[in-house]
Amino acid sequence: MADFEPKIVGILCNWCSYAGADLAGTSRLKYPENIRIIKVPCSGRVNPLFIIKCFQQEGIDGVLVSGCHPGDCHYTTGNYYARRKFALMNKMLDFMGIEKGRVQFSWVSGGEGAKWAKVVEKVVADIKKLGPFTKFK
Amino acid sequence: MIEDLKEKAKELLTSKKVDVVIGYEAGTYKDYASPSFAKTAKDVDRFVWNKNCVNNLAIYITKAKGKVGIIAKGCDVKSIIGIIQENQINREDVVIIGIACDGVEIDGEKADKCNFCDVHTPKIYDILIGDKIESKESSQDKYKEVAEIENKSPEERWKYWKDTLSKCIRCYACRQVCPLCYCDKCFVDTTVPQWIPMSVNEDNNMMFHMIRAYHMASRCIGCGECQRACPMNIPLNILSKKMTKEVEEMFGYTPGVDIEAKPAIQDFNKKEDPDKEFIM
Amino acid sequence: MVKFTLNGKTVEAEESKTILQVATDAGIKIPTLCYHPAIEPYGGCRLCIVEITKRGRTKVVVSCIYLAEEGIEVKTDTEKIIRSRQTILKLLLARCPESKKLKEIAEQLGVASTHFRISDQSKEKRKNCILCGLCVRVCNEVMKVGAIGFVNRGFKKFIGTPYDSESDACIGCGACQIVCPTSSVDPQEVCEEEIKIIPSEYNMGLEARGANYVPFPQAVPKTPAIDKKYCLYYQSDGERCGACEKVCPRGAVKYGQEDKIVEEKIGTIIVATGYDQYDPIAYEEYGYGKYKDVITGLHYERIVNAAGPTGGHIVRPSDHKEPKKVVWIQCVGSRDEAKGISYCSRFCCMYTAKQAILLKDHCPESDAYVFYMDIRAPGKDYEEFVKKAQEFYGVKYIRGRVSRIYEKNGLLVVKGADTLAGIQLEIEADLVVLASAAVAQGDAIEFAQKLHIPYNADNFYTELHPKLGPCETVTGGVFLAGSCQFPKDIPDSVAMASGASSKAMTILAHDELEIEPVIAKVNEEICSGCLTCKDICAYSAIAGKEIKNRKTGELINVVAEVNSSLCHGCGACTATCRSGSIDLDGFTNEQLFDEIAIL
Amino acid sequence: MADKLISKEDLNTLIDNLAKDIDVFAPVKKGDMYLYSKISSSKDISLNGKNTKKPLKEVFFGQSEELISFKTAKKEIEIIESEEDGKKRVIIGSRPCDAAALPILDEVFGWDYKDSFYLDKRERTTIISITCNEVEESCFCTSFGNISPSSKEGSDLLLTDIGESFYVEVVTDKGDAIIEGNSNLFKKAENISQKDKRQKEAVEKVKRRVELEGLKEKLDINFEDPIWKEISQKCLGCAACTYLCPTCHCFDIQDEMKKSTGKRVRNWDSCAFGHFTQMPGHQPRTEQFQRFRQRVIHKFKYYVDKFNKTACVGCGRCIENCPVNMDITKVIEKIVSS
Amino acid sequence: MENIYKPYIAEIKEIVRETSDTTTFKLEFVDEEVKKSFDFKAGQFGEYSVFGVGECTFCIASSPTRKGYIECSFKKVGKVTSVLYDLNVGDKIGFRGPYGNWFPIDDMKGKNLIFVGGGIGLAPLRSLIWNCLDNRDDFKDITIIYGARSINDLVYKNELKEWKERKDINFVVTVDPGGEDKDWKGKVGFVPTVLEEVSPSKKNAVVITCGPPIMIKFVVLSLVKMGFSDEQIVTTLEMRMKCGLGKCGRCNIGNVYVCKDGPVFTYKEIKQFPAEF
Repeated sequence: MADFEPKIVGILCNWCSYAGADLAGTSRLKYPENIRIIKVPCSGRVNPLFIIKCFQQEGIDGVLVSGCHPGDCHYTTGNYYARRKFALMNKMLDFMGIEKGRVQFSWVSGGEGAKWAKVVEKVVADIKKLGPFTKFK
Repeated sequence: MIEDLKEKAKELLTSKKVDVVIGYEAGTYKDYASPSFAKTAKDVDRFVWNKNCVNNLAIYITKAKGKVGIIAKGCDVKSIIGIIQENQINREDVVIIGIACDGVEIDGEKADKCNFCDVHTPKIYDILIGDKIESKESSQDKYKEVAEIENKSPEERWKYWKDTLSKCIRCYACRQVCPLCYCDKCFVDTTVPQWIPMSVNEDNNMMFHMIRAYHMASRCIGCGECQRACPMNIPLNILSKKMTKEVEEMFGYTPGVDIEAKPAIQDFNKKEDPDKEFIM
Repeated sequence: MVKFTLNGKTVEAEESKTILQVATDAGIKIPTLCYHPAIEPYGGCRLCIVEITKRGRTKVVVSCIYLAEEGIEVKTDTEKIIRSRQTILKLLLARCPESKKLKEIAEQLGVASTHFRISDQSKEKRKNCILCGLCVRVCNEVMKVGAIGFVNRGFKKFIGTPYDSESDACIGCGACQIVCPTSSVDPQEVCEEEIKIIPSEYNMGLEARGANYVPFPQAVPKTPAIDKKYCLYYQSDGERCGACEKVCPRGAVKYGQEDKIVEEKIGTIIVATGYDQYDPIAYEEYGYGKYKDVITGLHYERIVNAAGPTGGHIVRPSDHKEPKKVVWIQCVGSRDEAKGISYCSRFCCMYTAKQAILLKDHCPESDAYVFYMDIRAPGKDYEEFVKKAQEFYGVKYIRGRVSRIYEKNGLLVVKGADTLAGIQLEIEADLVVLASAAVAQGDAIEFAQKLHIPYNADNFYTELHPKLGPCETVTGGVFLAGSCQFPKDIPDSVAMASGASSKAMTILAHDELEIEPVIAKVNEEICSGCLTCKDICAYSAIAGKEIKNRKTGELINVVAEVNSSLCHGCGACTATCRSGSIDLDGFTNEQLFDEIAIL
Repeated sequence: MADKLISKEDLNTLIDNLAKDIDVFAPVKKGDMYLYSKISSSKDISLNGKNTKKPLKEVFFGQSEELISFKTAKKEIEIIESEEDGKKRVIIGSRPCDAAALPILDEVFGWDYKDSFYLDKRERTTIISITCNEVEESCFCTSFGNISPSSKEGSDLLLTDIGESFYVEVVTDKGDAIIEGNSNLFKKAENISQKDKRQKEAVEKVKRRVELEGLKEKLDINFEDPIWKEISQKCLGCAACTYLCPTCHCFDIQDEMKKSTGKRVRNWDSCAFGHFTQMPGHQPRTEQFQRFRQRVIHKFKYYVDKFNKTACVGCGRCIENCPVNMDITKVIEKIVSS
Repeated sequence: MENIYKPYIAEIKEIVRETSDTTTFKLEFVDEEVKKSFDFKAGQFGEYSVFGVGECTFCIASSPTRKGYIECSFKKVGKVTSVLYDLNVGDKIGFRGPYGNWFPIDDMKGKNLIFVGGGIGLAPLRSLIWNCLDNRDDFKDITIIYGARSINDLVYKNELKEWKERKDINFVVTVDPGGEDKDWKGKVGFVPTVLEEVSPSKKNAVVITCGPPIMIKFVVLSLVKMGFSDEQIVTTLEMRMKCGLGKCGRCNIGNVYVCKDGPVFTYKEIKQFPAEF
């Protein structure tokens, strides 16, 4: 599916990943524009139901949730809980048969603009391979 | 065993230690037992105890007012521990009449949970009926069905769950029968925001069951009531067992054991790294 | 307490105090030689004699031993006392004519010379030793080692070790050297092993410091601290020494003190933890650590500092001789990805120019060479300063890298290249100064996590915004100043510090704190009171609230309640709430749903 | 409208012919239960199994039906009429109790405003019921006068298995039309006694009975009676009984949007749920016993008052599927005797 | 058979913000002949829907004598009303109706009418009031007693003024104690107490009341105390309604479907309802 342009929702924690993405922008780094970013105060705020809501949405083919590295959380413990939530959610999605790579998670800190660009490239590439997401539509 | 149980229940009621004792009475369909509420010593005479007392009576604790006595098997006690952990009732308001149970039956054959039960004698109780039964290590693999599905390919898994869950009629018996589903307003009923569309099709059903299993992670003790209550015979145990297995493997936490402990989903451990293989 | 008159003034003192102690406390000077506050008085040198009259009879006593008594009258400088002190001095001068300390005391007491016969100096073991025994007593009584003692009697008496050989008992503590009034003891002669000094960190190890020391002159508060690792009292669990407790006039030394966690409620924090110097050991080709004369910029700074160990004289650390040729090497560590430091440390070029100029000032005929990649002098009059160093002071700037430094007959051969001239060159230098990089403090990460402030890959703390918020951090109330944010020189640090403190003042000036309106709220109708959110909240802003029936007062339900001043708006509680009864203003579930819906 | 006979093979051929041009629904074995589903050939049909898990109402009043769909573009709204395919339908193998439930539902969907979705399907469908050969322990249909394992109420044709062929009794002209259409397959009726014997046997099999006499009068007065609290204590408030009940018809209307197209959907709802009567700021039925009372009184009194039909056919599904074994016959007995 | 769930499409012509959370819409049907042929009676209600969000129930607040448009007032409480609240002029919504029965206007002719309204409860009464005022001479004297929690909770403020000036109406407006401010000229007190103060005569009179359940309870008590008979008291019940067609079972109290057999009931009928509304 070469010409398929996926639409990916990026749920970013405000203090690190959002700042990292902003830094990627200010340092003029190039990364695919398929990602639409939603800002949340902390990766701990991400409720698995948001991921499910993204699935229901027509035209959305993948979800990327990104937060601070464990230990760096602006709210100290937000991403520790998030880490457990994402681990369980990832196993559940896989168990239900949703292809690996549809939902991806990453830790991107405020200073890692370059890593953010690489993460987005990888996610877009994976989802291009997987093709449009027709489940739950 | 049954006389001892009746006598203890009557004694609790007459001494006003509890306002009601919840137990089992003979059912009226097939050989099911059915929950029974004894407010006076006379009501206790209806109580029975046999292989068919499958219901997990802990669900009635979250609805009861005042002091409650409850006849509880080992697995029911695990649910009571969960309920107390989550502040739905204080330990002093519950008088647990523990029963040594060596397995119950559903429609004649041994319930799945009893094959690998580790609490033939309840973990905590105020009164114990019957003599202690040692729990031996079970030979069968608790997560057999889970492994079966895990070995399938994603497409097969998706197809399996799609077909299974398309039978669901959203009657929410699985939710109403579960002792730990005590929310006044479930996420499925909220319209602001509309988490899950109300219409009944396989996609919405899947979403409901996925999130309910996720909400049960590190809380479900595997009493199997949801699968028994489901009119459409959907194997819901597999979902909750999968979550229990993951919580055990990743966070080393088993629910229903320690009243003071916090369920794994509410806790964290700085040193663990369950995220190493899937978070970039 | 006893009362007596001292030089006409009545004074009051405890019975256990000697007249000497009372006099010193009262500010009256009495010369002493064999007395030291930390050691039991011995009354050996008799220099501290005073006149006392007790019940009408006057006599001369040794004030360092004589205890204060009720009603006695003490005079410390009568004619008779001064004359006897002068005689004692003359006798001692005859024994040790060259002792500087004796000459000083003699001058104070008006003794020009001695009429006694000068003893034969040739076979004297220690010319200045007046056999006062302080060293022996400190070694036995205070240090409890007993490595030295009096040997022989009469004229042949001297301080020595058994069989006059190096003693294995001596622990090399140097107490004897400190107490000796005429500084005639060298502990290395006594001690078998080689005595290592306690290197003063502030002076980059160029000088020793005591186990009880003031870290650096500008320390705030400027109070000494005991370094438990080296203090003999602690190392021997209270057996040895304890001198500082005895000596301290205000009794401020309390050995029992333990580290205390002091909790303070404060409004704002300004982080000014500064930087650390990169250890150029990784550059073996420069031989740092192997050759004593290869030093870093900070080393040189201490050498050239007037209050430093060399008193401002520029000398080589190895032989303390003035260097003829000094080579500076720039960017040691900085701008070098291989060493993990990709940034430029900003201030090395300027301090190198300053150090080269100072060298030329102190030793005009010496030569200064600077190996550099590019000179970074971006400040006001900075470029002119470097130009002055090159043209006026004749500092030779060589554009090129140094490949190797090796020692050849006492000199350091610096092999490098001059890319402008396109030639290889070698310089035999007496001293090499490495302008090593500025790196973040060792514990920067742990400290940042304690304050929940972010830091970058090089562990420098991240400011709120590179352009618009340089002195603030993302955490409200925590501000940054100086090199902990990124290496910078003094003008920039001072500017940033004033910026940070004025920002801090804006918070402290108001009596109310302005917080973001992003606060969690509980819908009490559907909350089931499981209080999962209470455990999740990192700021313990959530508590259970009892809802009682207004009339009967009977408890109906327990629900969660958010304390809005504590809530930081992270939203972790909303994600764990199964029934969605707690929501975060500004990021409500519905708002996030709408955001997803329009994608 | 004379009775007929049809051999089992002919019945299969009849099914195959019908399946060619119109939709044929029949009980099909799915896993360990039977469900009404559209069949393409007579092979999938299983006539002599247990009663279906979901009632026949599912075929006429779907759990989620689209009422209208619409397109929104900026300010403009365009309502799209969901046109019915209007195809004829036949149900084969439904049980007399399920068939008897349909006239009860016709009352509520037919009074005053005509619910086109339900009534349109009712017109287009012919119901061929079959006398129950296997009776559940929970069945108590004979307690109602007009319903029994062989009652004709609500069906168009009633088949009774008499060995190798079926005895066909014609009830309505819709049923007759089926026979006209395929008259070659039907033979003249004979050994009527065999049919009556089988039907009598079927009726005897129903063991469970409940005395309805006096129930209506008791319900007229016992609204405030504390007995409701006592008998409904163990009810957990799930909707298994109401969703599987052939005569429960309550529903909820919700809108669902997908980008710019949306639809208004009617989903089954249940008085057992708390949010059923949840008004903004006011909830008349907060306790579980009020909701349980509503289910019983609505079926045995309100429906009788309004449509003078009891909204229960005694199929026993609510007894079978209740997780806590709440038995409606025992509830009625307690009320009558209180 | 036509689809009884299919709404008409109506466009919002005018929006009046009555209070901080109450709004009145003026709606006109987009489809011309629906606009012309649409007729209803005072007291009937409709299902207003925002496409894609859902439907909600409230009465038609305008009078049937005013053709070509309908008005409705609602409070911002739930999912649909919050979205409705944010709509602006020109937006289109759905309307299904008119449903339910209506005020017995015919047998009110020649009688004294007493309107007792509370808060947003004035909306259904307003439809009947304008209907009566448009043919004023069919009725004897008209008394209107209207109260609200506070001044800015009063709805249709300008129409209240108009009713005050009219000579042929005995108009009394009040606010609950504590809801008034210094330049408030109307009465201060709860509606039932004000009703007893005014104490209109019960002879040949009909009382039409609507408001929050708590107010209705006390108003009825006062009326009974003042000797009014149960048939003379008419009210309209605000129940949770979904289909409005007597099918979905939500509004079922006793053997009555409020959406079909109501919402207008006399107190006599209400007395027979079981106590769960």
